[in-house]
Amino acid sequence: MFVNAMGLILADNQRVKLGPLSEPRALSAMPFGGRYRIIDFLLSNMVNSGIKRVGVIALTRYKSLMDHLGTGASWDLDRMNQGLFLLPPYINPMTRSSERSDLSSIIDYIETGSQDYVVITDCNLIMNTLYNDLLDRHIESGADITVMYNRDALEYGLPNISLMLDEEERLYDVLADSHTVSTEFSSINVAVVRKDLLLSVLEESRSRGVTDFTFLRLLEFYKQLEIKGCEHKGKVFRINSMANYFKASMSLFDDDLRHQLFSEVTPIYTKVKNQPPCLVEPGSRVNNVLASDGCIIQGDVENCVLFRGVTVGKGAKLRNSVIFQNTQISNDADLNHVIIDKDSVVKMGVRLLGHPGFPVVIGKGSIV
Amino acid sequence: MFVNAMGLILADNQRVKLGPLSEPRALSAMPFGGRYRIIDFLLSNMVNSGIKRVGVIALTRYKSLMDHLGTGASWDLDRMNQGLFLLPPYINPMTRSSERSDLSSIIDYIETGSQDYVVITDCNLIMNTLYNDLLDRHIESGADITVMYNRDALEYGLPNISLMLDEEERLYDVLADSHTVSTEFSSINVAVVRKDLLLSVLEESRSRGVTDFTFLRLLEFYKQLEIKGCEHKGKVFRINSMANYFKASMSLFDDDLRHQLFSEVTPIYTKVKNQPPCLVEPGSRVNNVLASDGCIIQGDVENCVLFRGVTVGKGAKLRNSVIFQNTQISNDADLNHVIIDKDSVVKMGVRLLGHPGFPVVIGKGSIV
Amino acid sequence: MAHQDVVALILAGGQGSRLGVLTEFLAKPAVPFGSRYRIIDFPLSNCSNSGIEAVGVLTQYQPLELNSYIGNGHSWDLDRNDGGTYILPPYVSQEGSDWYLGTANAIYQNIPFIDSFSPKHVLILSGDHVYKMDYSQMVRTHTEVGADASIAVIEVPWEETDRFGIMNTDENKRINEFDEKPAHAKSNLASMGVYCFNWSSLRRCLIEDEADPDSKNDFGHNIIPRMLDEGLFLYAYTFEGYWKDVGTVKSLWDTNMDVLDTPEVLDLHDQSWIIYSKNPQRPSHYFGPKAVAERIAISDGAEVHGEVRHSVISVGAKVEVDAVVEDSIIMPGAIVKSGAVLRKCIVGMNTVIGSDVLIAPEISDENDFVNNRLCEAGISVIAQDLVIHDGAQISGNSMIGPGDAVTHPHIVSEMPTRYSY
Amino acid sequence: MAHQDVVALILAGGQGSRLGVLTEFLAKPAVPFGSRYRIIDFPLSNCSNSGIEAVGVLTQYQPLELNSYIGNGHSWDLDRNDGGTYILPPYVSQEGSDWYLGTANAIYQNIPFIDSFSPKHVLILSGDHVYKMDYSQMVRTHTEVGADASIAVIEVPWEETDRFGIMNTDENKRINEFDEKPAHAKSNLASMGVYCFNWSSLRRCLIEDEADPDSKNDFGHNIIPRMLDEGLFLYAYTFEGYWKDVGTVKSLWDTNMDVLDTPEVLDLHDQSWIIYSKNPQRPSHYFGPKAVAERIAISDGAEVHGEVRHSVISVGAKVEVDAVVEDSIIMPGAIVKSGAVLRKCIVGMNTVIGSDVLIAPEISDENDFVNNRLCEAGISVIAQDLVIHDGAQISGNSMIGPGDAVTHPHIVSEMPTRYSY
Repeated sequence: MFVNAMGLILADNQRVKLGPLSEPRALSAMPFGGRYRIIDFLLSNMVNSGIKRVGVIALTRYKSLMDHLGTGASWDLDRMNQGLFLLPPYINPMTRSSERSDLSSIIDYIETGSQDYVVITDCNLIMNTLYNDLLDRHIESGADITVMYNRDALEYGLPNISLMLDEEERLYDVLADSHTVSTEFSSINVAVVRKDLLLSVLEESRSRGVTDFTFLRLLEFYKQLEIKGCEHKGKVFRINSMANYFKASMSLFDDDLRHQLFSEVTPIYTKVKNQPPCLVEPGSRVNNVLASDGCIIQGDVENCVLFRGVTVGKGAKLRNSVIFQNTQISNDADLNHVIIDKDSVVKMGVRLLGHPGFPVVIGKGSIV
Repeated sequence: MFVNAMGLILADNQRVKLGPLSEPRALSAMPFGGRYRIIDFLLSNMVNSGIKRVGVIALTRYKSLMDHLGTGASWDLDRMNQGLFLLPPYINPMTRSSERSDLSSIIDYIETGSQDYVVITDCNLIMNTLYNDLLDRHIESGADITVMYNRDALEYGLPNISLMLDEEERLYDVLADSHTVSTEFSSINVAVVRKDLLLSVLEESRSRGVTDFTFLRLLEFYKQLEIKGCEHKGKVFRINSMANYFKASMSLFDDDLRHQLFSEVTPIYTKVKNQPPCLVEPGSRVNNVLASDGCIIQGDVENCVLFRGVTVGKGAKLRNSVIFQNTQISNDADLNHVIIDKDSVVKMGVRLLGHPGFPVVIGKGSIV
Repeated sequence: MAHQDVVALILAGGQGSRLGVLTEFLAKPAVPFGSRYRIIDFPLSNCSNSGIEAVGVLTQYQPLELNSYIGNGHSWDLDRNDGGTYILPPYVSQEGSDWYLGTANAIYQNIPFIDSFSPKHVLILSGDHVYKMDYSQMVRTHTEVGADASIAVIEVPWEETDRFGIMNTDENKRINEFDEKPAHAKSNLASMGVYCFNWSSLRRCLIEDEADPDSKNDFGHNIIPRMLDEGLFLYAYTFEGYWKDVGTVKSLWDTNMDVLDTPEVLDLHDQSWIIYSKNPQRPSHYFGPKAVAERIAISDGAEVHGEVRHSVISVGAKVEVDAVVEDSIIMPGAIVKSGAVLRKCIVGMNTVIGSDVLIAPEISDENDFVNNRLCEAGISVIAQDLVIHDGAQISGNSMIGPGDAVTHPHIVSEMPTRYSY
Repeated sequence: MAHQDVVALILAGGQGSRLGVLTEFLAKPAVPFGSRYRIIDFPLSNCSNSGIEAVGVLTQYQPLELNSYIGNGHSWDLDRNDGGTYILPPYVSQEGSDWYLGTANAIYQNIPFIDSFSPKHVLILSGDHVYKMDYSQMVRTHTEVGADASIAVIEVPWEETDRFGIMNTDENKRINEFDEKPAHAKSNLASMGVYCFNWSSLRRCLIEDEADPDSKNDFGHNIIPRMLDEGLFLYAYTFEGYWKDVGTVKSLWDTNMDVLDTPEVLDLHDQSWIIYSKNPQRPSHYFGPKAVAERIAISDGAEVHGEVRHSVISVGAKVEVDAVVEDSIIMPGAIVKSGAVLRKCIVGMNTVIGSDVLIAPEISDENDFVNNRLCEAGISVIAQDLVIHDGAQISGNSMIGPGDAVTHPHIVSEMPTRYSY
């Protein structure tokens, strides 16, 4: 009944830029799908796999992440001995600057866990899966590290990792953000590694003056260690650009995909909010709309994701847009291909028109 | 049934030095009295007063504090909308150094609270009291800030605040660490202030480039604001030196004082640990001993405080000493006036001899 | 146990027989309401918002789902270390065992529980009313006027006074008479079933009442008249605001429709008085490409592909393409299949309405399911965990329960599980 | 409700009449043990450490203190969102109301609760045994051997086999016979009262057993023999380690003394299998300037000023100066006043032993309190919440309860509160 693994989530990735949406929050705290944040998928996959001890490395911009995670109760991780561990950077008491020993807090977290394996995930993966097969495969194969991959075509120039695997799925080269070479194996940044091996790798890195820990750095150990791939079949969204974020949001209107991503068997958990039911008033139109509790809809909405507490005024027309929490779209506004961050106001009659590849993005708390 | 106040705990004070004991932890995380840490007193006083929202400002050395506080469940502060807020420093994502905007996180915490008053306490106070009278007095008097004081004689040269109060208890001067002037009014660093006033004071400080918030800085507003004193009668220990820490520990053998400090009506809450009962073996002697769960005592112990999981071997002789959690005192060791931090080992037959004013202090994890 | 000034007891044990099949396997306070709530969310949230931290829920009838729903009280922020929520069922002691015989007997049996908090005041609440009320304000007023007991009252229309327990008071709101459902009322102040007692007075009255073999051990019938006879000071605490007893099919339907028609009155958006509920972990609700939605309330996990008008669609409910739902309440997890038409229908949890089923008041040929005793105004009720087979036509005022799966298996069948938790 | 592979049910409803006055106001599983525990801490901690996250506690007799102690399960890390601890009292349904009649009937009445988790396996546990056991290992073995039911057994001395339910097995540990307290045992494998069932098999047997009017609805008497008759595969899962039934005064005393005499056997220091308990918020325990302590176990909040030898001093208990306590169990909050001498005495919670009281086996003049039916070996038992007046002398094998406060008010009186929570 126990899974012999602890989890480690790399909660931010400085290399992924989502414009004004990234400013107030770590990448894993990005809202997605009406009521979630990306980290909800990362945490739920772990919890659903039976992992009961999860460390979240949050080096910067961790305020909104802390607020969201709270005691961990929403993921059933408010546990006595296990549970959720937020790993902030160590601060030097004298200089008041980060001690550049981010590795220390990771090492500390891993050392004190009783499990023999560590499941590490990067911060930008939207998928609904269990890690039990990966873990079993890893233990059977005897590899040092096992990394998930699929055969999605990766776009040039975006933060991605391509894997060069031999016919036994053994890693022999890693290509980051490849501009030129394309491989058929694309990393899904989830890996399993034995606790003691990870510790020795981290200790060695620290002693050589390395200060940070990224997924790429882990895979680059392929020279010294046996790293194997493990193919994953389900749908994965890698959120590594604004266009990909927008595309992933718009794909939620597909019934099959949505039901797969929000399976009732392996639910995606998120922070509980107590909003009243959504009210749809007469005179409104709602087609292909994912809406959330607390919304009040009076306008004409199509192909949109509305987060909790969004209001859409009379005569407003929304198309192909994503509206974050508590944003107010006033009467007669007209939006198409727009992403608006939370607590914003779009005033009466305002028109905003973006393009599928280049949505208009409005930052948090804006008044337009 | 609601108390219209939120709490704010300044969890560390860089000016108080407790030698090797301060190295691994913020001052408020100092162990005290066999199973507590100082912050347990600060939190319990607030919770027992009915305060349900407490912010803890932890700028440095906050790892052990985070571990101790956990979800806040031990203080019944694992609440949905209220509860415990650990306020870490903001980190600039680019420079990886603290943004020197500690005030921002405090301002943020206070702004989002619904209560009209803030009870602020410093980190080094050991007492068992309720703040309700202080709060009532503050509201009745109409003062801007009300600060607790008593008439304890303060020692020269230690981090202390002396207050100059007129006959209406109005503050007209503040003396920090006074070497020369002695006053009859000694600050107990607990104050009440209206939320909006505190916010405007903090905003003003921030705009003038001030980066940190201390109790002294608050009292120095006496020039612009009406600050009043409110006398407190119960026993207070101000932990501002090693000698005072040791003296406070040794005073726990007084029945009246101990029962006052650990009142059953207003209990001091602490983190739950599941240690078995203490076993006292034949051949041991225990007189004036405060011992804790998980201890195994086989030696001769007098005037000592033993934290959880301490073992005292056969023939060992302990006098006037404080032994932190899970430390092992081997057979035939002989200690007098000693403080030993957690997870240490005193080997067979070792002798350590300190002086009441200068106890021998052994750091965490030592092997002696 | 830590001292608590106020202990609240919620009476949640009644069978709610006027709701018929809706409460066949469910205590009334666990009945879903307003798309994402259960009725008991209202008294529990009121307690939480009023700062009351010791809440006993007295259960007896079909408590499993209610107990599971309440759990450790976490959803209402009532999972406290020295208090929180307590489920209080009947129990066996050395003196013997007794089921709860009346509301007063239920409290009597739990005197030791209440004593353990040494409270000054005890609040007695009903588990089946929809309202937002600050009990702490009531306790404050109770203390200020120096009453022995306070009874919350609300002004009702004079023509409805014969449906309520009416309190006759003097000019200082001191109650001098209690009229149960009077034909000719002297006042229009109706008891809301919300009582605040000094625990010492109530404790004594409960013990005396228990010793009286003629007593029905009921608050309204026995305890309040006993206190009046003794000359105790009973104060009528006037409540102004929305308050509805949802004890009948008609009132349950009306109160749900109020959420749609006058959302500003109950005001579920009020951030200063949040009504908490156990949040299901379901995705945002979804409106399909052909959905039509007009004046509806809808919650997490629901999907609408058909046409929905003036209806309450609960958590995880689904309305398929070409289905029409009007003036109806679709409870959590229920499914309305394509082509079905529902009007004035309450569909229980997880029930499946087959394709092309027609349930509406205007269907004139009265069939076997009509139950004019419990259903009125054309409202039909389908119990939870049933399947209504494709193409069935059912007239208004019908009530269909699991028993009908035996007698009419060609129209109704029962689903394997009866418990949704 | 979320799926759980294994649901554990702890039978905690029994009266424990062989413990006499100790369980007059307390269910047996709530009896204090080993200075800081209650008996139910052992099955609950075993569940928590075994990774079982859905635990139902079946209560019936005097459940208030037990319910309060268990609370939301937080102390055992069993306050989970989709599981955790559930208190399961008897309840009323539309078919009527029934108290739990036997252990099997208690589970039968909770079939809907168990169904709601769709478990593969159900563990049936007793609430009154002291032991550390990894149930997950038992479930794994049960699955591997392909059994329908597994019964945990422990080897007992052959001379004691007539006190136990004995399992006769073939060489593969398949049970072919169940002997309840046999005069001439064929095996020394005694049932520990720990069962693992395939839920589908157990569910069917419970329903069949319930329909049998001659059945006592008991696991040992009816369910196990029924399964054997049907030819189901019942596996004897051998447990090695410390296991004690604490159902009598003597065994309760013995088991407590084991904590002192052989601490390494039960090993409460084992960090890999922590026995959790509800932690009182009390200061460290204190030994006064004249204290004498030899071979004792002591916990938070206790104070020893007198002489204590070979005794268990529980949370918050006090032994005053010049008092002598030997071979005794002082339960939480009890006070032994100065000059009192206690030998082989179990003192209930919050009871006050007055100054110069003498209770010891060697007191020869047998007085009215002697109860040789429940007490043996000179052990005396004083109930909770009593006061033994100064100077009283009480002989060994005595049992003093609240009833004696009525008949012997000059020796015993009752304290105002009876519930400690």
